[in-house]
Amino acid sequence: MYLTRDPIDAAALVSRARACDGGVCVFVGVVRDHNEGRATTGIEYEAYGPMAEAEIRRLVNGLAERWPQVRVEILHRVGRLAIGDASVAVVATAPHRAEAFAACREAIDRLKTTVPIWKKEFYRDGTSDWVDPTRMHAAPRER
Amino acid sequence: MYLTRDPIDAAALVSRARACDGGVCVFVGVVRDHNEGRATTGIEYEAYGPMAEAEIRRLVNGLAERWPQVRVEILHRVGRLAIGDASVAVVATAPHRAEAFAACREAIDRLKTTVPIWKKEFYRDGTSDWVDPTRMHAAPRER
Amino acid sequence: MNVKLLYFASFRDKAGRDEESRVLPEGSRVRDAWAALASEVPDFAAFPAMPPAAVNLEYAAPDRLLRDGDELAFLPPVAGG
Amino acid sequence: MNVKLLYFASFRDKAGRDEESRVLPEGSRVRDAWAALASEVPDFAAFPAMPPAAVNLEYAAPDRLLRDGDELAFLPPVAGG
Repeated sequence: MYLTRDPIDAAALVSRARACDGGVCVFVGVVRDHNEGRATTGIEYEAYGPMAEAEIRRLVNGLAERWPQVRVEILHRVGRLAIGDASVAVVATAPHRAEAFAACREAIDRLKTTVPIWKKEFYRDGTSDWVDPTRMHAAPRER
Repeated sequence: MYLTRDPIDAAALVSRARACDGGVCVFVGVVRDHNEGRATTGIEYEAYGPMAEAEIRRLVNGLAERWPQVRVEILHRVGRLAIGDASVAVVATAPHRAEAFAACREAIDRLKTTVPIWKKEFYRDGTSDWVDPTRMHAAPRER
Repeated sequence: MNVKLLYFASFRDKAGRDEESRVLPEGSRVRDAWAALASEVPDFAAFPAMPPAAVNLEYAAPDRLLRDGDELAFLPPVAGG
Repeated sequence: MNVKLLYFASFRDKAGRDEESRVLPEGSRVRDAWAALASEVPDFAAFPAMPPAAVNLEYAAPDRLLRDGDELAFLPPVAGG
């Protein structure tokens, strides 16, 4: 299971990873209180659950093929998140640090572009928007 | 203080870092049970303490100049370490992940090449050696 | 044949539904299903191109042949992480 | 003048001491201090080049002038991390 509705305990993930050898590279995404100049009060992640699980599994398998010595764990939160909450954690463990960094970076980069998860931002002015990193579709909508 | 004789609580460092915004990239070095084909039972880190503290401070200040939005924390353990212990933790917090990864990687790379800390490996056969990543000085010594 | 269509995030808002069963002619491809939707939902018609599609939990090309019972979803720009 | 010399790790093992106060002629540079050590410790004499040096907790070039009271250390290859 790569998706969770519960808070991500990044510290616990790091503790577990430390049990194995070499270098551990961890990335944790944290919900910010602003984005592109607008004050935010929280966000909501929605996933196409079964496909997101399958995509992350494919991503992890692809990393294992490319870096056989690296172990990658990924956990992404869905549902409503508050400022300061961890949205995602990637933990890459490897005998050497170059591989740990490379696999961790590749994991988060690919996750952000391929896994069907969507983010709605809630703004201090009471509006909300689905975030569109590609800016390909329609103008920001309000509600 | 960047050096400590006490065990590094990497999980606690991650918890603290999560309080700030954006992305957090963490690197934790873990003592391995082998190196270059030899089974190890533990290691000992020795530092030129006051200079190591000063060098890490210069390193952190250099990163802050290059990436003003990134906050970097570094903690390096000295003394005798067992297999599985964390030898070093670098925590880089930034509004965006690219900077967090870049600063974290730069910090650990520079730490390994400039900070006066030395490592003695203890081998299962009872011998020990000072590790020389440059292989510039003399043959391995035994005792 | 029958295809199960899913809508997520902004596409759900635009379509006003999150799921439907849809009858398509035999031999329909992913792009035909999109054309049918675009003819119904003005917001979709305004898109410059067909968005990424998934069939049975995997990304699928526009010319992918659909079969009875397939689960099909067009995906808004993803923003996880 | 007097300089405080520190030895670490493998250099301490080679020199058989971890610290000493050393008298050097006025005008001595870092490289002169190394030459003096190398003439005493055969292991040091065998080095192909002077190792990195630190004066008063900062890396220092071989031609750095030493002053009375300086803390000088020659540094074995570092291996932190």
